[in-house]
Amino acid sequence: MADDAKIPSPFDLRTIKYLVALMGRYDLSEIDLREGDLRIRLRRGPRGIAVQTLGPTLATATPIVSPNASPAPAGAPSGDAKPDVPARNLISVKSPTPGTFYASPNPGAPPFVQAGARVTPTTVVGVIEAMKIFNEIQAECTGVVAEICVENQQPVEYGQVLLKVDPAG
Amino acid sequence: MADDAKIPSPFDLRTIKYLVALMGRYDLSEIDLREGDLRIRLRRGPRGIAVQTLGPTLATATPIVSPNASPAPAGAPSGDAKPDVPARNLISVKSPTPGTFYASPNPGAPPFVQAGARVTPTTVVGVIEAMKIFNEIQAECTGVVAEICVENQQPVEYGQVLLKVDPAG
Amino acid sequence: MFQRILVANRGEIALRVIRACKDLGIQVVAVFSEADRDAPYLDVADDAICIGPGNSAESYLNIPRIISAAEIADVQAIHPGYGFLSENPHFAEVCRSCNIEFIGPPQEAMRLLGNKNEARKLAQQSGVPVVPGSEGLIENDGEALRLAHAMGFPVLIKAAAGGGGRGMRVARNDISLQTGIQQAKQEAEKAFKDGSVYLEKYIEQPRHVEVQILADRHGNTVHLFERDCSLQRRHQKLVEESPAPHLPSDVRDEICRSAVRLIQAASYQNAGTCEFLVDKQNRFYFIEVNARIQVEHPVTELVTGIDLVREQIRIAAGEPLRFTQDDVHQTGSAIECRINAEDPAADFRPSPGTITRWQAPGGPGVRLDTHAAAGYRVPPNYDSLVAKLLVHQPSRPEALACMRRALAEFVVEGIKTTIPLHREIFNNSAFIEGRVDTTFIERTWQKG
Amino acid sequence: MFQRILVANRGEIALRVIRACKDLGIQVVAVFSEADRDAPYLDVADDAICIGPGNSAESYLNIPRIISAAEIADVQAIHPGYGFLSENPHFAEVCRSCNIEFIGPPQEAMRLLGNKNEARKLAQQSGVPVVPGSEGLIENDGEALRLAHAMGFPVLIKAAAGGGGRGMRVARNDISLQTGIQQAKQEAEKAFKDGSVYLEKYIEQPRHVEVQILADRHGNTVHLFERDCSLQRRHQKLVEESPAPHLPSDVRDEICRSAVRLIQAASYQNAGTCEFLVDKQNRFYFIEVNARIQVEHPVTELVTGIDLVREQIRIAAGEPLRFTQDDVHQTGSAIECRINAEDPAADFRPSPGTITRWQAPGGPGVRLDTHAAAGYRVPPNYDSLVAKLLVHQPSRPEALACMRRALAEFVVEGIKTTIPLHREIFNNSAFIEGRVDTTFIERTWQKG
Repeated sequence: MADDAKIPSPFDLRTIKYLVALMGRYDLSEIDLREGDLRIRLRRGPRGIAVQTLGPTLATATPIVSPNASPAPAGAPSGDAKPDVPARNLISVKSPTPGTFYASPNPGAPPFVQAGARVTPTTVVGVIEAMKIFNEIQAECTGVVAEICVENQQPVEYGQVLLKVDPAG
Repeated sequence: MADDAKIPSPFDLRTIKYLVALMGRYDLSEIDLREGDLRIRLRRGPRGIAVQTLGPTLATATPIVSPNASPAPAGAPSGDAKPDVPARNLISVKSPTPGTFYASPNPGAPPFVQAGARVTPTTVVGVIEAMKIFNEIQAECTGVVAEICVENQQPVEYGQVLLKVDPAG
Repeated sequence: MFQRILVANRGEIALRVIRACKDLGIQVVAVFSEADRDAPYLDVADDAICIGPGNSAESYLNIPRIISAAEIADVQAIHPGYGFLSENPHFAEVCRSCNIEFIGPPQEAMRLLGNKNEARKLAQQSGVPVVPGSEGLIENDGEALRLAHAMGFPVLIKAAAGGGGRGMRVARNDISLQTGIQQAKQEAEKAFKDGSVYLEKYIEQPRHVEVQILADRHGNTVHLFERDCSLQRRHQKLVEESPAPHLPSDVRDEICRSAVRLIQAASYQNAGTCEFLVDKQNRFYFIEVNARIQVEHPVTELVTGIDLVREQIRIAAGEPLRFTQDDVHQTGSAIECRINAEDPAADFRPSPGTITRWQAPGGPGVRLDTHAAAGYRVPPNYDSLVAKLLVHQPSRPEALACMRRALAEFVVEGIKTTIPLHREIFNNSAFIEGRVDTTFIERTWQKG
Repeated sequence: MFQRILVANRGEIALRVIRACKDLGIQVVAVFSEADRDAPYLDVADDAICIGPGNSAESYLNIPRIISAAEIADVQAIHPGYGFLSENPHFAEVCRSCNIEFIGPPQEAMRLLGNKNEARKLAQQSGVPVVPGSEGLIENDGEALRLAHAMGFPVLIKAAAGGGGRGMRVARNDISLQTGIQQAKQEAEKAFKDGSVYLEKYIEQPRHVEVQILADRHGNTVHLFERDCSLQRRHQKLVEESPAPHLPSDVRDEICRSAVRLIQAASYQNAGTCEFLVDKQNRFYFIEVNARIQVEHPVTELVTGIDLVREQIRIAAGEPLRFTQDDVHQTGSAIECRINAEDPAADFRPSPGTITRWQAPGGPGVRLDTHAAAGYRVPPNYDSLVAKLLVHQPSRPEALACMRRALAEFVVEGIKTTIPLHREIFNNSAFIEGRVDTTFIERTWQKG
């Protein structure tokens, strides 16, 4: 009943759900909204989606954190949010299919690549499992891995950015 | 059946009905539209609303001419349409109520005023009958009658322009 | 049957009446104030006539202008909708004196039932239970105190000419009674030019149950079952449904039969609604008759399959009802949410303005009555109702799920609406279980 | 019952399935191509997964990607909607082999009925009348000529693997028969990688009447009465209604019983439709079975009050039907207009683009199924259906009036739609009198 005992706020479940969907679909790294004494911040990175609300909506906001989300430490200083808006000079390596991303050839083995690694077009940077079939993902470009954007065994959709390569690196 | 045996045109009944309503509500004097070989022109003035369509829609267009309308002579040269867009320097005398406009005190008698007549604020320019009560309409301005915009015994709505006065005249 | 009808109203109910006329093949003329000049529903009517400026007193409440519009539009009848002039017996009388039928009850019945005291007397004569209270108006404080002690505190002070909760006061002891009566009289004097008040036993946390009636001019009167309108905020209904949850069927039958008796005793015709309070022991008490179509009428249309506005027009045209009480069935469960242009986060402050996005729900079991759309400007001049969202499903749980889905689909931007509040209501366990009363909203949301 | 379902489709039918899941309290996952990325209905789903570019072969027709999406979304069932993979037995088999239930018939029944020759044989074995024609495929011209002379010209040449009128040809004499067969074979070879064709007696100006079936996994099969879909343009349905006008009730009963017999003979489960031709003497002939939900299914939902998509899901989950044939009633009259993004004034050229104004009809008796709204961009990649406008009224004349009103209210700007054509259809006397056949549109509008 506690949830119900409030004036509905502009940040109702749907608002947050919509924002989360937006971030996912447009590959946004952070959304930060304020209205009066209410505030909501959503961040998205290797750790998945983190939802943080301050003010009356906290109770209603939490339940809709998306499956692969982990709540951010409450009141984490906003300095935490390192905006990773794709810089113009980075090349994105995207998933060719929906599936599950694997960072290493087999459990326990070291990852194919890590940030800082040099890649050539044929360098295998990961594997996508779709329908029990493992598809090797090659960099298809030359440069230095600037960032890995997905976690090991994370579900990915078509066109999702797996990692970013700095050709100038 | 003849009406039905046609490809529906962009000027269906609703389009024209909508245009007529627009003219009435915004006091437009003329609308002239062309699309390919189709054309529709609506003019509105003391004679009420005249609808004229050329091309396939003629048959469907005619029925929706508004009650107080009189069809223009088919193919009347567009020169006929004297646009009476209210000039900036004319004062509009409007109806204070829905009702029926009378141009003269009683049938057969000469009209209260005619175009060219000089009026003062207290000059009676017409009568509006509403619920069997006759309300004298006074010019409430000084000048020369530039134009009478409604016909004798024509139904008028609230705010409809009855006549226009040129204060500089 | 009429060939041409004028709708003396605006907004969703004007469109509702226009639709009913179209469905009956009747020409329909709309009237509008300058504030509604751009409303899209005016294009649906066969004709639209401007009757005045935005101020209601100069347009939708201005009898001479509406009658003149009806005369130049050459209509045979006027539908008043709800609000504005719909419950004004004088307007009904003027229409009929101009040989324009008023689509509503006889003015005599309107006058009789419009006076709460007379209506109450009539109910008692018809064997319809009423809330214990003063027989007639309160003359002085001494009488008020005697009565209050007789029926026991708390008591309710009501203005005889009041309505919609205006001029109502609860008194829980002698002092609050005396001050309350004084204030109520002043308020009523100011609001209705009639300061007379009366006393009633105050029913704690009652449910609001009302019965829809149709009566023709040939002596046929039927009820179309009940609506539960307990979900109210400051006496404004938010959610209405039929059937009323947890209402024992024998009580339902008795309430419906009582409503029919009262309507017949008042020689009432056309559509009307008898409102009752139901207490925790399912005892019911007559409150008042609404002598017009009501905002929530579609709830009844969905469960009965009968188009109430079309029936109003048929009755006004002198047609007998084409069905008997036995033909009227209550099928499935229907619920209505009133979507108002108000900001639930700011104490329901009105939120007029231009709608920039309007993503309406639809699909199976969903009905939406609205005059709004993307690009429509909600004028600040009138009440804030912009849409009525209804669902009809075989059972109440299915109706709740369907409404939850429809509310989730409904996206409105540019103005604030009560949609977020409704989303919370339909996830509230007490409401889901049907355990609500007229004080529920205040108790549940106002304290937050 | 399933906890989580994936919808392997797009547009209005994807939204329709999402709504059914929500109404059942089931979580639902949408998939989308990059061309549908901005579609508002994706927000109504609990999750939305991009499966590929706009090109259908790379997304909505791509089995591996849809299955992987289903796996990462962790769903227990997939609803295929109509079109795309809905009638692909291989897809159904793959789903089930991955322990994901395909919400549709068994693949065996799909294969059996998907082959027109097999379906025809089965119909004959079940005592269901079929159009006189070649028993099996045409081997050579000599055989074709013998058959044609036996049944009498005109005859219809059909591709065994065809559908929706593709690979169909009328032959009225020996020469057109021989050339027609040659062309039909080439066309079919190209379109379906199967050049086999067969012959049928050509029924002049027939009506298209189809019967809706529901069959559960426990041997219960019921029909939900018929739909008349005679109003077609180039074999694409424009208007559908139930009941079929002027169909004698004994013929209606016999058609419905025949459909049930055939479905049972095919060991069919879930929702399906048996299509028939009805000639001027009300003789009926089985044509084919559509082994999926159909675009026009809401017509049946309105007259029977049964939610077909919810029933599909319940059946796929193994639940028995909760009603028998005797519980299914055909109440009132329902009509559907398909609103396509096409320009009727320009030979129905597709008219994709951004919708700038969307004034939707509503009110009593109106149902609108659409994924569109003001601001929505109709992508050029897919079929042009943007809305299904339905009415349900006590009688056909009332339904016609209500549809006329709804079409008059419906304003769409930014794209061209078939709304103006529908307005003309509902003012056409032959249609109003229910005197139409599958050639009506071409005969009435194509000559103009």
